[in-house]
Amino acid sequence: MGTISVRYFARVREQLGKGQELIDSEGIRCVADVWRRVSGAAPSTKVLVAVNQEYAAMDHPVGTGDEVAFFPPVTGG
Amino acid sequence: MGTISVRYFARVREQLGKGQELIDSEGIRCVADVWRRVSGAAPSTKVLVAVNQEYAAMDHPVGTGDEVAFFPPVTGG
Amino acid sequence: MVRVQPHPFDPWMEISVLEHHHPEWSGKFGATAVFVGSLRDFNQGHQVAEMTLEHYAGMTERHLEKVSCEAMSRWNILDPLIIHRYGRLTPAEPIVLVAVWSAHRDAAFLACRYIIDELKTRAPFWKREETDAGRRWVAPE
Amino acid sequence: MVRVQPHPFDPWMEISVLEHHHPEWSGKFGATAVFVGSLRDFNQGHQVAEMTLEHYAGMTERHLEKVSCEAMSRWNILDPLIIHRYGRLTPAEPIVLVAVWSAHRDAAFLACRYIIDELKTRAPFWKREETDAGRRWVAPE
Repeated sequence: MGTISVRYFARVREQLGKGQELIDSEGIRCVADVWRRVSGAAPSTKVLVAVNQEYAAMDHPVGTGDEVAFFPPVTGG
Repeated sequence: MGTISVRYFARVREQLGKGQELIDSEGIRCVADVWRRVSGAAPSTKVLVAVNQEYAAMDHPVGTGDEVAFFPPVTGG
Repeated sequence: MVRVQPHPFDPWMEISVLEHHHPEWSGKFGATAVFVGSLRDFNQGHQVAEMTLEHYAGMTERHLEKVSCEAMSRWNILDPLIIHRYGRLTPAEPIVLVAVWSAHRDAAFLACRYIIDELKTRAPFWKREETDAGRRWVAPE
Repeated sequence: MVRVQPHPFDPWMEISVLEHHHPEWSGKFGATAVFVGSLRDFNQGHQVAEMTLEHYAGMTERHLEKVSCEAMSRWNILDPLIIHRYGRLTPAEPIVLVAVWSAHRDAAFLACRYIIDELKTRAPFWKREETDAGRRWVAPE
């Protein structure tokens, strides 16, 4: 049994009340599964996703050892 | 009787062999008259003109006290 | 060269230093295009007292390196300089610097604009302002 | 501010000095776009040893002031800085600097590009190069 590292930034971090956590990879196939597990909500188009620090879609496959991040639209520069 | 100040720059200056001169304004109505007088040639579209330091056309009126300049396309910056 | 850092920087000094560290560039470029983004003291109707830039450490650098490589593959330019702050900033402080050196001005302008636009729409930074109306996340453009 | 001068200048120092001389600008601009044109040591197939920039003193300043005013009337920008050399230059030396400060990056980029393009096509300067193939007037773009 392995784990997936999950990270949250900005408003998503504030809304979920956590910055990062490790979750059990059991039953996780894709990003949407991770999001349902950590937020208890359906996938939202307002939440952006990165898998292993690259932008990804909600249907991107995820497994043990991966790093998944959820965050709002960016506002740098 | 008055004079017109005429100035030449870059390749035009080299071709005419002079940098500036004063000419008699007698018989001068427009820039083309000045050009014929100083160059002995017909007006050329390759020669740009300024009257009193503003771009002007060959038919721009010219009289006593004006400053007329002839020069090739610019290459600054 | 890409740098993401919490401490303030002087963009003009950074450019000077970089040019001095690249004597082999001397005489090889004819155009330098630079963009500096800095913190205004007024935004979207409110006085801004300070700003905190949150970022995704690691992904930020990867993303900026990628944008830099993309720009170098699209235009004939030297290695761009990209510096971006994170953490707490006060008004008037530079947030981001993009500097591009090229033989010709068109490539320099286009690459500089490309990099800052890509950075603004894709690099994982988030601005939170302290204003006279309280704390707020800055809305995307 | 417009300056046309025979002596060399450091564009990054000039920008720093100007910003320090305008404390009232502090926090008021969020975007600075800069273009620097400098002398390459190679042009149109030949090594360039030096360049002489001839100009029409008086008309040059008038023209650059006019372009500066036009840019300020078209975009919401602060007073741009334009510096241009004339006389003898050696490779790697800056020829021209255009710096534009604005609340937003679009205005800064567009005004900066407008000014350098207008300058290149209309300001009365003429470049003469000394190359390994002799002296020549630079052809317009």
